[in-house]
Amino acid sequence: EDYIPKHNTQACETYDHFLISSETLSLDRACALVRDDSAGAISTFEGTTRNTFNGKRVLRLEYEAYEPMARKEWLNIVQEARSKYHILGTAMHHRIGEVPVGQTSVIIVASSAHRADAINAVHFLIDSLKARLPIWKKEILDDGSGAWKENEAINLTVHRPVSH
Amino acid sequence: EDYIPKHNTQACETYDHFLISSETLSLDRACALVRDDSAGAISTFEGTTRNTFNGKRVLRLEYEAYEPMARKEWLNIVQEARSKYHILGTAMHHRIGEVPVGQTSVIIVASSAHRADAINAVHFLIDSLKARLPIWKKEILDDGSGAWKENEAINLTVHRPVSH
Amino acid sequence: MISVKLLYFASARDAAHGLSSETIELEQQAPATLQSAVNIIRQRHPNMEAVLKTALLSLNQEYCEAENTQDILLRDGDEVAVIPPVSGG
Amino acid sequence: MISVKLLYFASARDAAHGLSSETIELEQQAPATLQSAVNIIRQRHPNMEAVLKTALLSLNQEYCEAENTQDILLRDGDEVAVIPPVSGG
Repeated sequence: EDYIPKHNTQACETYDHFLISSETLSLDRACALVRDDSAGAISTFEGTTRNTFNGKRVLRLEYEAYEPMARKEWLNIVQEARSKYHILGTAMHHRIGEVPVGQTSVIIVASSAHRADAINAVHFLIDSLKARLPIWKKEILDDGSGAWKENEAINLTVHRPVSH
Repeated sequence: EDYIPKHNTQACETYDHFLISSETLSLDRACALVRDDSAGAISTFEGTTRNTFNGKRVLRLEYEAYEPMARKEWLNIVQEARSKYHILGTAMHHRIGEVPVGQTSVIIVASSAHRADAINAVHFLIDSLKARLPIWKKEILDDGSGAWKENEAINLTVHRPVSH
Repeated sequence: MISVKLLYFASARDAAHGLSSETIELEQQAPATLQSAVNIIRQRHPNMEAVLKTALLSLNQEYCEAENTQDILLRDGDEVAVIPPVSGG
Repeated sequence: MISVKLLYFASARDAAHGLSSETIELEQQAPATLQSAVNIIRQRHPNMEAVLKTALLSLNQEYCEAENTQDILLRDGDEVAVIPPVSGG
């Protein structure tokens, strides 16, 4: 059985980075926070603003967040991820303000010794973010109208622990 | 039902990028190849050289590839991925030669309208690569010894299509 | 009297005509519960009724679990937010 | 006579004492099959026996599916590779 390097089961801001910012996001910067010589795998997810919704043309998305609660709730979510998966480090960066078409609204990264943990953890993390984090987006269409979106119901029970 | 933008079911080197190189790999460069205004999600996987295996310290990995066959087999793999998932673009970059501890040996990226397709496609692609692509790595330990590795048996049937 | 801060996000802020936060005073002995805060919100912002149908509430930056908001006692300095259905990511 | 190129990767190359490729001549009418090429490999590189136990073979850069290598006919210019268990990624 392969040696599993140190991995924290306790979520902690030293290893679980959280950033909400109106600046453009960078995948490289997020990945740098989770790189580790004991990692064999880094998995990432980027959410980007799509140019259409229901056949209508989207100009941009506008995001707002209840930041102190998002930070608390995110640590809860990462805690759950760490109970299911062997994770070395994570980072979650979410943009607020205007995010034009093609640009990135959220980045989630995770590192682990083995690939299944990193890939499954990121999937769990983005699904949990979309279900639970107090962040909202308004979709601005090319006819000038804007509507607050509501994420679809997400079944989080499908995310089972990785067996080693 | 949300409009699904153009996605090719046919693997094609215009949308499915393949690179084997001895140069260092770049996640940003790989992602740039799959970005698309109709994408809502980009998922990536990076394999990196770990510093331990079975409690022994690893110095580096050395990779070699049967490149023309790897290219053919990769297109077959992407074809299968495109039959299971709605994918806009993919890129697979694999490094050959020496890959020191902490550096990246492989990058796989995929873009899609919706996150489940991108995340599940990347998971399928890395599992398939490890099972099928004619690439080999030699693990050099700190005692100077080197051994050709063999990837563990992988169950590819767990990768089911995403339901829309 | 105790002071409680109310926060309105997204469609809740729209229903409060752009007001993102306000502080209210509650009679602690009444008792001061989450329900009493909600009642005040309803009185001050009639448009909030529709939002409250699908929104969750938070207390001090944690989701409120209780079925019955009258069971949750408020204390001086508490922060309550109206959390419409989220759409992060 | 037909020319067939043989490629040896990883542990197969080690078993061939560092030889990564060679070209052999086969008598087409013998018939020239994948099995006859494997026999030549065995004769020239005795250490290859152990590798062949777990290796796959490829013909013209595609995995060989056939159970029986004597059923696969070779043609002039074909490329055969010994593919030890892979370890990409």
